[in-house]
Amino acid sequence: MTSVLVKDVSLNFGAVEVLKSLNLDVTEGEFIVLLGPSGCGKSTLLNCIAGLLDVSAGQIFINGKNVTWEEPKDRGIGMVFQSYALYPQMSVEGNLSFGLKNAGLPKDEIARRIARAASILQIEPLLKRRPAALSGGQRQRVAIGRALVRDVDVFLFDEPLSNLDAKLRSELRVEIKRLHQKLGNTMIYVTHDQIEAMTLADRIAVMKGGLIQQLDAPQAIYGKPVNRFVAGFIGSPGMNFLEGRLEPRDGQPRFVADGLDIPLATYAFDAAGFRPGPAVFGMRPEHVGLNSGTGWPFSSATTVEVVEPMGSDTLVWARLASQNFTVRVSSERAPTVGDQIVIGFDPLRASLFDADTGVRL
Amino acid sequence: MTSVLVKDVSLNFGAVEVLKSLNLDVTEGEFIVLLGPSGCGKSTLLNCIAGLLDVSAGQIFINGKNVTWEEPKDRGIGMVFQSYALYPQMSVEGNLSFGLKNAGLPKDEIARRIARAASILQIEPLLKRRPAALSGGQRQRVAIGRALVRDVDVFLFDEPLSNLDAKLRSELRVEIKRLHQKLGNTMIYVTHDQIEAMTLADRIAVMKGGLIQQLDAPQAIYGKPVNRFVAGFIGSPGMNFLEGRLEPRDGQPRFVADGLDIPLATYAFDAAGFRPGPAVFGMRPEHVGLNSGTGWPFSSATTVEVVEPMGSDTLVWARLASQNFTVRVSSERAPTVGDQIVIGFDPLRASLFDADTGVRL
Amino acid sequence: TDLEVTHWWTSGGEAAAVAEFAKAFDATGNKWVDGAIAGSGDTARPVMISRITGGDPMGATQFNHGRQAEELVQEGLMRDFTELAAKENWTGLINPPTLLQNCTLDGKIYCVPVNIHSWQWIWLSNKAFADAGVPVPKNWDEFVAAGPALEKAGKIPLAMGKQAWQQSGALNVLMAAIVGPETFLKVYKDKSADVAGGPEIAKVFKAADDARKLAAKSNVQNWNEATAMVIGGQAGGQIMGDWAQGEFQVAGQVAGKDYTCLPGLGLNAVIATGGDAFYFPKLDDPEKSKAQEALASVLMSKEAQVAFNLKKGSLPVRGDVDLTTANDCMKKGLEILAAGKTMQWTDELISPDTTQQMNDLMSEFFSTPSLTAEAAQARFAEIIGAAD
Amino acid sequence: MADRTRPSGLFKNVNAKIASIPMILTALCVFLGGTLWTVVYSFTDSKLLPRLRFVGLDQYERLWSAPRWLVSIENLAVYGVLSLILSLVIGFVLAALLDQKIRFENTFRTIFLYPFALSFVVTGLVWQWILNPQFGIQHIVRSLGFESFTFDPLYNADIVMYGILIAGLWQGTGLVMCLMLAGLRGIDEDIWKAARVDGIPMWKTYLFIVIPMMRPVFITTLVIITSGIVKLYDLVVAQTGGGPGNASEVPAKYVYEFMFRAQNLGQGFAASTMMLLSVAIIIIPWAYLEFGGKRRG
Amino acid sequence: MSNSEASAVASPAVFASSAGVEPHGPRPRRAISRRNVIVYGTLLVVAIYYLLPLYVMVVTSLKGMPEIRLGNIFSPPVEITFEPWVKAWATACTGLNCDGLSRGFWNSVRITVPSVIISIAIASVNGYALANWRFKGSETFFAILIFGAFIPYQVMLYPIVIILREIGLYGSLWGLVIVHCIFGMPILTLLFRNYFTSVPEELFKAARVDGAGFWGIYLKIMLPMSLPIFVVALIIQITGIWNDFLFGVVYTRPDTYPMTVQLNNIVNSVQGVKEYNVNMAATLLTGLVPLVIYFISGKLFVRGIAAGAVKG
Ligand SMILES: Nc1ncnc2c1ncn2[C@@H]1O[C@H](COP(=O)(O)OP(=O)(O)OP(=O)(O)O)[C@@H](O)[C@H]1O
Ligand SMILES: Nc1ncnc2c1ncn2[C@@H]1O[C@H](COP(=O)(O)OP(=O)(O)OP(=O)(O)O)[C@@H](O)[C@H]1O
Ligand SMILES: [Mg+2]
Ligand SMILES: [Mg+2]
Repeated sequence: MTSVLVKDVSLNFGAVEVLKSLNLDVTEGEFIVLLGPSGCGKSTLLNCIAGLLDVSAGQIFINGKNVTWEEPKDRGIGMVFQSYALYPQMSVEGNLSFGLKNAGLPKDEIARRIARAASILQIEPLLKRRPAALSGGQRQRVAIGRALVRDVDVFLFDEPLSNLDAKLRSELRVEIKRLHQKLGNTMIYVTHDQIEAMTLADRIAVMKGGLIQQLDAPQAIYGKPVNRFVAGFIGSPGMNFLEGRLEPRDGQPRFVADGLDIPLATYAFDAAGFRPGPAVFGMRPEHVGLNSGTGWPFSSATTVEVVEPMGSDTLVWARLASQNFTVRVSSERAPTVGDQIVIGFDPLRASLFDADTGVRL
Repeated sequence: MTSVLVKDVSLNFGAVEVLKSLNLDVTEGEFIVLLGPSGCGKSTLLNCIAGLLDVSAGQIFINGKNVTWEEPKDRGIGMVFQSYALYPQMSVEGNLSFGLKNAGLPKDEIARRIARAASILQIEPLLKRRPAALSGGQRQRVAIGRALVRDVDVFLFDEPLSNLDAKLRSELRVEIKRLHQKLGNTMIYVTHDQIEAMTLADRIAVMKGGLIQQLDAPQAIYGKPVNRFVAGFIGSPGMNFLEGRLEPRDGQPRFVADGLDIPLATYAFDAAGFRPGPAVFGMRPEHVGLNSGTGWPFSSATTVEVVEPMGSDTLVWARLASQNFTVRVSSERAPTVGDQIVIGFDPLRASLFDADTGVRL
Repeated sequence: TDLEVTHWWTSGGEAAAVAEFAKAFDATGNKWVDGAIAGSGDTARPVMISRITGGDPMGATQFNHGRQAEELVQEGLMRDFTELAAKENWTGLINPPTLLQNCTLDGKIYCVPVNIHSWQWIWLSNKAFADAGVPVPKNWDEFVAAGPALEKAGKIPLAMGKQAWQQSGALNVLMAAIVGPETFLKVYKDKSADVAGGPEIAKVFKAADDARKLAAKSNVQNWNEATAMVIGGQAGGQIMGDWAQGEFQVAGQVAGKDYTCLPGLGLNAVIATGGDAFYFPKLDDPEKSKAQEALASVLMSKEAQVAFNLKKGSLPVRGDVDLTTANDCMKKGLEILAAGKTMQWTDELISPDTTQQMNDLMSEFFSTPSLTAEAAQARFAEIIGAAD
Repeated sequence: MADRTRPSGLFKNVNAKIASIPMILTALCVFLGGTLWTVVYSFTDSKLLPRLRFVGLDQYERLWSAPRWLVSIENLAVYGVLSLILSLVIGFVLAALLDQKIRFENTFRTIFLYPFALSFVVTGLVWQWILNPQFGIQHIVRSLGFESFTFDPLYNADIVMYGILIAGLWQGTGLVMCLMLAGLRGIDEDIWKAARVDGIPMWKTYLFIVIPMMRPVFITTLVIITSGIVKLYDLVVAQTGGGPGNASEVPAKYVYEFMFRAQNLGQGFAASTMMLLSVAIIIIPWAYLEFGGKRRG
Repeated sequence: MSNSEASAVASPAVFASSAGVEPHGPRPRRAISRRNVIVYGTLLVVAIYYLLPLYVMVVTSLKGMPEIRLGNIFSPPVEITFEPWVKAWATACTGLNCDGLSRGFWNSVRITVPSVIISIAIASVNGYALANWRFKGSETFFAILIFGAFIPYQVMLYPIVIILREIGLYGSLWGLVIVHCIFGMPILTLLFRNYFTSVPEELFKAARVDGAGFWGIYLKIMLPMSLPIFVVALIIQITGIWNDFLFGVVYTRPDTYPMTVQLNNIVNSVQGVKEYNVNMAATLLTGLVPLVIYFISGKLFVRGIAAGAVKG
């Protein structure tokens, strides 16, 4: 069943069109992540759903009810902000109860809900403290608690973990995931951290310039990006791109560029099939093999330029057709700078894009 | 040859002792990364080396010269700041030349140096622009350029990439690495991002509470952390820790905890050797195998609790001896939540720490 | 009934004088609520006018009778006392009759004149002249001639406050004294720019130029500070109205012995019949209206007139009061008054706007030695030409 | 599904609008209405009471041929320029000195700021007295043996505006210093460090780096100082009363005196209109820069 | 590293350093360095300039008249007398009223307290609405308001007389309170608007999601966290209103004259010789309230300005 439906929503700030007739359909209980570079309109979209911004056109439905003109508090949503946005002069308890008191709930019901949220988030010992006396992670938990006590169907998160350090981030990430599994609410989660997006989402909506570029399961987005932007945005280290041309040779589709000739027999072209012309060849660093010698449909010799050890893996920078090319290898088998290496991959794993439009071929 | 020598340096802010008789010896041309949690004194140490803070005790030598009382400009250092600290109302060229003009260098020398720095950093087209008209990455490059033109032996970087987004950060990281390879200067680099530390450093100094915990090559720090703090701080996702006891059994050292019994025959104890008692067992998620069935000195069955796909890899959360335990597997072989799995590893790869002091055993 | 009375009589002699009115009024069973506003009429009038036009009028207020309250009367904001005047026969009592005329508009009487002030006096310090070894002058020309001697003795020949009204007042006094009332009226009543720019008035500006030089070292602001210099013998004399006499009295000085006064600067003994009057804004409260009438009667009463004017140093508006207790100078004034040698003064003749322009001009003239008498006169003629 | 229609614009945000009623009334009735009213009546020959008898530009012609008005304008210009420059310079220098991590910072700051607590009337009285040649500085210096020493700014038409300036600066620079100090504290510490590493001397860092960075603070300060300068009145009245002669007359005083003392409202309104006009010339470009561009919320 | 190694590392240049000892520990600082002399010297000289008038006022107010006439204004009193203070407070005359400043003091209190409270209440709500609840035209009203900050008060005197007359508040205390609110509004609104704009917007959004309305957010969220700016507003308003002369004299009647008007009356009612000592005592008495407030809360003032006033 549809939980949140965003229908043809546009939003302008003065002359600037931030959202451009955007559509989004979120199923009940789904965890949707809005992912995109800074300024693409993620927060704006979330604020529209929350009712904190008035849409310029279009409609928003939550649980089948048209809430386009409703006040935020009447939409059945809870929201968690990047800066926590805790009320600094209230205790944690005050923060949690503020909304409930505003709604005029009876005292015991408020107490019950706070107790439940506090136990879920394990913040019982903190209830009497002020936000200033909490660590970053604790604050974020309280902020989540504030959404939790509202007993709503839809949770909205606006980069809830951006202000935390890497370690805390990964811990809280798992907690949010667990929370979702436990509560089963619909969650819409904004981030520009793709690891967060990949790990949390049922479906990811990759946004750019006020439009959703691709809305799909994480693996689909990772494996079959619909365009060059999505391909480049997802994955760290980023996908390798080689500029060149598609050409038929020996009756076979091939990708050629400055001394490079990659057979594309195994590549799955889209409906329109193979069309010769300028194209971009994309390959993830982790799908490239090193010195394995045989078995690759394509391989090529080159020199190591930079080596970046990253703990368990190491990133090797080399050049292919005079363009940068990175390979991710296990740290145990990492070459050193200046080594001659052979790299190889299976074009089955590649992504080909139109050189002009960037659309996947 | 020693390039920078920090000798018994202490620094107090009022009653707070931020650096505690700290020693650091940096070889010429070395790339040292100071890594540590926020507030551990990294910036303070860097500022002491630069001469921006007066030490409370101890001495600092640069290229063999005692510079403890010298002005920053006379120490032969260049510094790059997290906030870039560009002079906002001057053009890029102005930013680069301001210091040189003040030093009274002749015009043509200034022009030569700027041209060289600009070409190294590829900022020639930006020279006439103001910082406000530059992107974050370009600003950071100019900030580096400002240090570069000073033609110094030692470069100091204070979290130069923290304000950039992930993508830019990884790009500039490589550029800094290339720069170091090209120039061969001594570089001291502060960060709290361990990926940056691992990829850039010749040696990493892990700091905590004003003291250097471990100073070693990245792989050594990653593989053989000297204490639990270092072990937990390095690596993402973090190392798994299991609390338990060391016990001799069947004449063999073993680690036991709540239904768990790990043989430690292959583990390399430190000089003091095996001592029974409470201990913490650490194992990196990427050194754990999944369902491989055989060949592991230790294996155990458990249930998948959370699955976090992260692109090429997936993080699997399970429980071992009622404690959280994560395993990193290739995404292709990832189980789903609720699956019964068998996990195994080689204790050779483990790190054992004293339960009280946290020191490596 | 409490009745608030606003005025700007705050200097020593003035306050003592106004206290007499208050006493007399309180004796009728009402209460005089004093609303003194310090500074001068220039500070106080805006406040009074704002309060009247702002709808929060006081019970009674001082104005210089003449044109200052003209528009307020025209707007119907002021109470008319024609009845009371008829009952108490003011027309018969008030001397000279021009005083009451100034209070009359369209045949109705709107104010109660309380005193006659004449500007045309010079007050001389006998001590200063004794110190300088010259006889006390008998007229303006002698005074000018004695200037160098005074200066040599370390005195300031002419004390003059630096407020514009004092400076333009001095000019008018010089004019009335040097060219006589007729020409004076040609200038101010007929507003003849030709006369104002003519050779007669040129003499006046020449005299003003003298005064400017004599007063060059006088560094005080307020008129009574200047008077204090005369009283103390640091200055030779001061051109100031008869209210200055109050200061001499407060200081315990005796006319003729310690100081000398020359009406009309000793040249032309005429007295202007300017002065102060009380106006009564229309009030809604009948109680207060009654109190207003009581106050008007008190102001006109013989006893109050005597007591007030003795302290104030001005002349009473009633011709029938006996001022045997008056001092030398006052007697001189009374004599002139009795001889009918009166004239109208600028308050009655020109609008405050023109007065302001004149003040500006004279204040510039007195502080700018480079502004010649001729140039100043030309501008004076312009102002007169444009006056309404 | 009951589709709600878009609520009417008037009732959106209705609480905010209600709460803003005092502001709206003030803005419209007092400031805008009062201004328009003043402008309209400046074309009449209103005397003691306002009346609508239009006389065209007569009042303005008279205004611009009145020597006193010209002097007033000139005085305000002199005072304004000097006071603007000096209070910015002094305020900044003091702030920079206080920013040197000195001891007794609080004490010094309080000393520089306290005159701001005193009214212009008080300021004027005190300085009138200190500058009085008979008692004040001149007297003291002379009694020390320098018989020919003259320092009587309030009694010398040529320099009287400087005498007023001394008092004005005494009263106002404390606030400027405060604003500057707040601005200095807002400068990124790294900028200072970068300049030190670059070997740039302190004064050059201030001049070429810090001051340009404090542009917004300077603008705010400028607005505050300027709005004070335009209103200059009490100080002059208390200190010199416009004298000697009319050497220290200022426009606000001209307005006041013609409106109330000379009972020539028309003339006063014409002068007011000229003042408003000059204010508008200063403020509109500024308001455009400050509030025109950025939006939020 | 041992000591011998350390000295091996140290270059000869170090030994040649002027002090003869090898630099270690904090850089040596002389207490009387050129920098300190310049900094403290300048500050001291300027401080004297700033303190001089206060000193003169205090000293003069403690002298008797004869001493004033003879001595110079800077010399300390030979014989300290509190007579002038007593006189200024209790017996100095204006016209017939001889009760000094005491009456004016209470009038000032009665004027200042409601004016300050009401003007700050209104302006803070305005600033809040402008920062967080913009509506069509709100910026325009604000622009007009700011324009109002520049209008010389004299220009507005007459229109306000008319407005107050029309609403029937002329001459009453409340009329004056309204006038103070009106003229305090531009600068206070600017202050509050800037401050509330700097409060994180997310806080405001969170409160809206929590169902708090315009007033709820203002009272429960914004007010409790705006102490610094309230202090600034309070100081500005108290000093401004307490020191006001023009409105006080124009919009009140003698029995409600504020202290400044009485001060003017006392100082300008020259009865014979100017009593400088009484004048100074009166001046000090009048300035006492704002002065005390400054001395007490000067630190908060600077902090508040940094928090709200300087940001655009
Ligand atoms: N109040 C506003 N007025 C004008 N433009 C705005 C406003 N708020 C946002 N924008 C613009 O709308 C665009 C989208 O902003 P939004 O905050 O939604 O981006 P975002 O995707 O959340 O970015 P980030 O990751 O940095 O939070 C940006 O270009 C921004 O400049
Ligand atoms: N000027 C100062 N006065 C007092 N304490 C200070 C000052 N500067 C830093 N500290 C304290 O010194 C400690 C170390 O600060 P430092 O800036 O060196 O940390 P850091 O390791 O750089 O942290 P981060 O990663 O957050 O930059 C902190 O606890 C900080 O609170
Ligand atoms: Mg955002
Ligand atoms: Mg730091």
